[in-house]
Amino acid sequence: NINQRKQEAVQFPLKVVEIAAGELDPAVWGLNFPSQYDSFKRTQENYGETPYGGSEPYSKLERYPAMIRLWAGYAFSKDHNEERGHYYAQIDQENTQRVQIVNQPGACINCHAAEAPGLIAEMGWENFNHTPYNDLKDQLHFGSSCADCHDPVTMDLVITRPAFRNAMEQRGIDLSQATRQEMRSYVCAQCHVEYYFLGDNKVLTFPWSQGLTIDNIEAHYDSYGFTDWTHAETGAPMIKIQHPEFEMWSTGLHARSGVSCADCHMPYVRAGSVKVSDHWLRSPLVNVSQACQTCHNRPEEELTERILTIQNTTASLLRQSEEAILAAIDAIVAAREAGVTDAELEEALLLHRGASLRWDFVSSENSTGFHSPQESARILAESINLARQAELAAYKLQAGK
Amino acid sequence: NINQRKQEAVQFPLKVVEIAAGELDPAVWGLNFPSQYDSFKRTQENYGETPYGGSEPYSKLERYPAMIRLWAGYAFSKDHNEERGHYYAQIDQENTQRVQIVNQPGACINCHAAEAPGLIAEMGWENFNHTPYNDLKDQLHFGSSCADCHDPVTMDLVITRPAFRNAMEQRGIDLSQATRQEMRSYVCAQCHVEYYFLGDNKVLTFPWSQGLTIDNIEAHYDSYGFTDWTHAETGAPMIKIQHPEFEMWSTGLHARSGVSCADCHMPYVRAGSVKVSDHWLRSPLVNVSQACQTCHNRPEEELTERILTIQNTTASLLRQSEEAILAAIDAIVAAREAGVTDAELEEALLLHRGASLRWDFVSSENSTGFHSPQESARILAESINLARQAELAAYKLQAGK
Amino acid sequence: MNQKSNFYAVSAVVMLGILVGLSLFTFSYAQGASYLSDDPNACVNCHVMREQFDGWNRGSHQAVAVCNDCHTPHTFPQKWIVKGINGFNHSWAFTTGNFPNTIQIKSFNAQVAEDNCIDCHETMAINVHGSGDKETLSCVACHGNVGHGR
Ligand code: HEC
Ligand code: HEC
Ligand code: HEC
Ligand code: HEC
Ligand code: HEC
Ligand code: HEC
Ligand code: HEC
Ligand code: HEC
Ligand code: HEC
Ligand code: HEC
Ligand code: HEC
Ligand code: HEC
Ligand code: HEC
Ligand code: HEC
Ligand SMILES: [Ca+2]
Ligand SMILES: [Ca+2]
Repeated sequence: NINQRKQEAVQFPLKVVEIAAGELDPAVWGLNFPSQYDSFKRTQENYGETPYGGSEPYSKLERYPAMIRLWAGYAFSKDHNEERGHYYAQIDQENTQRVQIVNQPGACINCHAAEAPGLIAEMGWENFNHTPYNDLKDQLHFGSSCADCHDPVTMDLVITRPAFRNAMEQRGIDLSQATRQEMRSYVCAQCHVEYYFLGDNKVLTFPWSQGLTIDNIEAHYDSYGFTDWTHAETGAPMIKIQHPEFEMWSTGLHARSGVSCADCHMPYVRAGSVKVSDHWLRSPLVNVSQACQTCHNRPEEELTERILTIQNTTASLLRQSEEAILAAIDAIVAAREAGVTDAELEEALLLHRGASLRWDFVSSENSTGFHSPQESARILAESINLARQAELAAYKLQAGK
Repeated sequence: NINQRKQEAVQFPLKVVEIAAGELDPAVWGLNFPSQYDSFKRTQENYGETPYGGSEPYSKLERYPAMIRLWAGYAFSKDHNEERGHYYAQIDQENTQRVQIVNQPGACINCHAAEAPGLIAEMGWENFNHTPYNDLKDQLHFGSSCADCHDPVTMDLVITRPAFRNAMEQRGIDLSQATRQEMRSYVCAQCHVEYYFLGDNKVLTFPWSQGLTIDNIEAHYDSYGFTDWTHAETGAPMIKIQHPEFEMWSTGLHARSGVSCADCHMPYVRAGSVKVSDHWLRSPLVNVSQACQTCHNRPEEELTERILTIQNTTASLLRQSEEAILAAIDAIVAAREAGVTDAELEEALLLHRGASLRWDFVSSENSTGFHSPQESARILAESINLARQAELAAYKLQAGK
Repeated sequence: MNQKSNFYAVSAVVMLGILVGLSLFTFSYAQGASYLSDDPNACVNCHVMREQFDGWNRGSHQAVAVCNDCHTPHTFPQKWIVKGINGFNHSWAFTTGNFPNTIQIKSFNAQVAEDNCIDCHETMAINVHGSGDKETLSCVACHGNVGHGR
């Protein structure tokens, strides 16, 4: 046994096949890297729910019915589930009503299929983005693949998605100078970020021109009056935020202390006598000993309790923020019914927009506050403040009629 | 030389005098413990301002003028300064207008004079508390003294103030079982806590019957409709919160990780060949290397930046909360002017009370959020929510007239 | 103290038997003999100790204390008994692979380490551990990084 382990250590990595440049099939890569492949495959497993996350794809709309009204008029209000393992990246996208009730662009594919870089090379960046999703979907077979993150020859981490490269370039960050530790978060930032489709070509873009905080992102959108949709009840010009894990994390103490996504979501595990990165990306709550104890020498229960304390606090503020925004929506609707005009309502509608995008930034961020506890609470405080002001503004207009 | 140092250590403590049971003079204790005494005396020094703390006793009312209206009708709105070192505990109390424009009870003395335990033994607990401050103040000569925290024979940490003992007893906590590490916070919790004067005897009491969070404290006061004062503008039944450092700290991660007040405010320093506790209690911001670096192996600038990031976020929410409460006050005043009755305003007034005591809990806590960053933000979010609801309720009543 | 020496006495007997058994398997292959030396290289024979070894090499104690200065008692025969217990435990754990991914020090060994801090730093730290029966503050609570960092 020990003998075998000693050998394992020396022979690693063990090259069985040459991996071709366009190879997408994880099973082929897995011939050379069986233990990474074994754990990678486990993203298919349902390890159940955690209090706010986990891999059970329950309906978020059923659990938090406020969302239906908060997103009224947008496809998210019809279908939105808790996300699960990378294995499902393409499957879940193909099956969501969001690609059925709306004619989505190819831009959607960027983060949900290993074929994206190949298609982009073939079709050109803009063309790929604006071609309808439905025209391309039959070409998608692998959801997540090794090729998303790795160079097939060196196995180094690489950026394969243009949107992230473009966004970082705009911020003046030279990705070729990125350290290895930075790359351990940057590969995730190709997908786990807020995005929008810019212009008629639906070009996938990250709203980072002013920085990564929610205030910066709002300023980016405001700078040219961008709107994702018009709220069905109030008529406000809305912004939808999706999975800003990278942005939220970057405001937190772990990021400032140099702790990467992979440190917690892909901790080293022993495979025989070598340490390998756990490619079963999942909630650290079901994996506290590996994900946290390397750095925090505390009992598992205590670390679990730390996560839950932060999340429960965030969740209580999320509920308060939802309540406040719903009250604002009611007040705006009532004002309209009382004859208040669109022009008069302008301020209230902008307040509604600001409150909602802040709530969404925390709500759609998948750690329920953990990635940046104080910042999440701050954002929700401001969301509540704006929502209540929207309510008041609408009420004053109504009373004036 | 080495030999001599070893002896120094072995002979420790070096007893020059026997310290009598009632000895209050630090200079006498200092004969036995010269290095602790030397640092203790430095609490007299003005080391200047930190962004939100420090030892410059500037007027808080001038720096944050909102406080004048937030506390309207209460003595705090006339005089309240940034606090400074323990040396000034008795001096600053004697000189504040708060003991001049109001006839304060002896209860005030509990935390501001070393004579308190002696006077209590002499006069009895209730009698001491309700006797006017002015009748007793001539007997006070030492502000802070070694005897506040230490047993003169064993030098062990001891609880010398009944209010803390009573409060802990009520919570079912047996102080005789406290660990040494717990005592390193408990001695501070004799004074750095929210308090009120209960009943006609003005008995100094800590509102902890339901627990230590702001929600628990509010529930305690609400359970029997306690009121510190009536707001001069709105007529709301108000609660004033003072220095809840211990309560705030106990909701934070440092407390949960077993880090005590003394760890940061009295870190070990070298004195010759032994390390002693630094008795110059002050802002850790001017002492980051000793106060933080032993546990957090990071550059000083980075640790300073961590503190300031937390504090700046808290401060921005404090300002938003103040703005919201002022708006509520304006709306209530306007409603009254429009003829809304006290009975009709009841809900608005209770919302004003709830918003104000939450703001005060964070504002009067002297770490500007550092002792518990997420909790501070949560509390301010709720303060803002309640304040805006008070504003709305008052506005609705006014519009109804 | 009394309880401790009792423990050592009982352990001494038990260890005698175990040490004999030990030499029959893994122990010798994993260069168990070097386990009995004070050479830190003996510890990295098991690559699972690599992180600590690297940390120690970069740490503040590299020049002044080897692994065993912290991880075995400074007195005879306690030193050899603890070496025996841990030598057995580590070999056993390593052979069976039955140990946590992130190795956590057990309270027994944590106490051994803390006693050693005091042994070397008694003078400096007199106020931390105090004299007589005063409760000692945990050195590691503030100095968690000294051995090999985390
Ligand atoms: C910038 C990368 C990116 C783009 C572009 C993107 N997604 Fe996703 N998508 C993600 C990530 C990351 C997750 C997992 C996190 C989450 O669900 O919040 C996800 C999750 C999902 C899920 C599962 C969770 C749910 O909401 O039910 C669906 C379905 C989905 N996306 C559909 C789409 C559709 C449709 C589009 C185009 C309109 C799209 N995605 C565009 C990155 C992206
Ligand atoms: C190419 C796009 C892409 C990249 C790169 C990517 N992700 Fe994802 N990730 C997704 C999508 C899409 C989902 C949601 C799948 C679903 O629900 O169908 C997801 C889901 C997850 C989940 C949720 C798992 C669960 O059980 O709920 C975690 C955790 C996660 N990713 C972490 C990471 C980390 C860490 C990295 C970088 C090391 C990373 N991801 C890189 C697209 C990506
Ligand atoms: C210090 C540890 C840590 C770091 C660093 C970290 N995360 Fe997380 N992450 C967590 C925890 C804890 C949760 C909460 C899991 C839950 O609620 O079950 C979480 C949740 C998530 C989820 C949702 C998982 C689920 O259960 O559905 C995703 C996706 C995610 N993180 C992605 C990222 C990305 C991308 C980064 C880097 C930009 C990152 N994380 C950095 C600890 C971390
Ligand atoms: C979502 C991104 C992502 C995907 C997909 C992914 N990896 Fe990785 N992989 C990483 C990260 C991050 C590391 C750590 C790299 C580092 O530390 O420099 C890593 C490390 C590795 C390593 C180096 C040894 C180790 O374990 O740290 C190998 C080999 C590897 N991956 C193989 C694979 C194979 C095979 C697949 C597909 C079956 C795959 N990876 C899929 C992100 C990914
Ligand atoms: C690679 C190292 C590393 C990993 C892995 C890690 N942490 Fe941390 N964590 C840190 C550092 C460094 C800090 C900053 C405080 C400090 O310097 O001690 C920190 C701070 C924290 C904080 C307080 C700051 C905040 O953001 O609230 C919590 C809570 C925490 N960690 C919990 C966890 C949990 C739970 C996990 C696992 C899911 C985890 N950490 C994983 C290194 C790590
Ligand atoms: C982890 C370190 C830490 C712990 C533990 C801690 N504090 Fe603090 N404390 C700070 C920092 C940092 C500040 C902010 C100083 C500033 O703003 O200048 C502060 C501020 C203060 C202040 C105001 C100082 C000033 O500058 O005016 C007081 C009073 C105080 N703390 C008392 C306590 C008490 C009592 C406890 C225990 C119940 C405690 N602290 C626990 C770090 C700590
Ligand atoms: C439970 C203990 C306690 C009691 C009772 C108490 N104080 Fe204090 N006092 C403190 C502490 C601790 C500080 C330093 C922290 C701060 O200023 O917030 C302080 C600070 C002060 C200051 C300096 C800062 C300022 O506000 O200008 C004055 C003056 C003062 N107290 C007056 C009084 C008066 C008058 C009373 C009685 C009405 C009183 N104190 C009762 C504990 C107490
Ligand atoms: C007997 C009451 C009492 C006790 C016990 C007490 N304090 Fe204080 N503390 C005060 C008072 C009163 C002040 C304000 C003095 C002033 O401003 O005149 C103060 C001020 C402070 C300050 C502010 C110093 C500055 O420069 O602004 C710090 C920090 C502090 N105390 C920490 C502690 C810690 C830590 C402990 C326990 C080890 C403790 N205190 C125990 C009453 C007490
Ligand atoms: C505000 C509370 C407070 C006051 C006032 C105070 N001490 Fe202390 N003292 C402490 C704390 C806390 C410790 C640490 C005790 C421990 O670790 O068990 C300590 C420790 C000591 C020790 C033990 C050795 C050391 O340095 O850790 C001596 C001796 C001592 N103090 C002397 C004095 C003398 C002399 C005075 C007056 C000049 C004084 N103390 C005033 C709180 C105080
Ligand atoms: C006696 C040890 C100790 C001291 C002294 C100490 N800390 Fe900590 N600190 C911790 C521990 C333990 C944690 C929890 C995270 C962890 O487990 O690494 C923590 C967490 C933190 C966090 C994140 C949690 C939060 O509450 O925001 C910050 C920020 C922090 N420390 C800064 C400081 C600063 C600044 C100082 C000095 C004023 C300081 N610490 C003093 C041990 C200490
Ligand atoms: C035979 C391989 C091997 C050798 C040689 C080895 N160790 Fe270990 N050690 C391990 C394993 C495996 C564990 C994990 C045991 C567990 O957690 O159950 C461990 C755990 C530890 C622990 C913490 C766990 C505990 O029991 O408290 C310490 C401390 C330690 N080793 C120190 C040393 C020192 C010092 C040396 C050199 C004198 C050494 N080790 C040599 C394999 C080894
Ligand atoms: C200066 C003292 C010191 C030295 C030298 C030292 N250690 Fe440690 N070691 C400790 C302490 C203290 C702990 C407990 C750490 C904790 O509780 O955070 C520990 C813990 C461990 C652990 C358990 C893992 C953990 O962090 O809990 C292992 C394994 C270990 N040491 C191995 C070694 C090896 C191998 C060497 C030599 C290369 C070594 N130590 C040198 C003091 C030391
Ligand atoms: C074999 C003797 C020995 C042991 C055991 C030992 N030390 Fe040391 N330690 C030293 C020597 C020698 C120095 C360097 C000279 C000095 O500054 O006293 C030192 C330096 C230090 C320093 C100052 C340097 C630094 O890292 O900040 C600290 C703190 C320290 N030791 C703590 C500890 C703790 C805690 C333990 C137990 C976990 C421990 N020591 C175990 C001998 C030892
Ligand atoms: C409450 C926190 C705390 C605890 C507990 C603690 N220390 Fe320290 N120690 C410190 C601080 C802070 C310093 C830095 C003092 C300085 O150098 O000014 C220090 C310094 C030291 C030094 C180095 C002094 C020098 O500058 O060379 C040694 C050695 C040391 N400690 C040993 C120990 C030992 C042994 C224990 C346990 C018996 C211990 N410490 C417990 C906080 C602590
Ligand atoms: Ca999930
Ligand atoms: Ca001060």
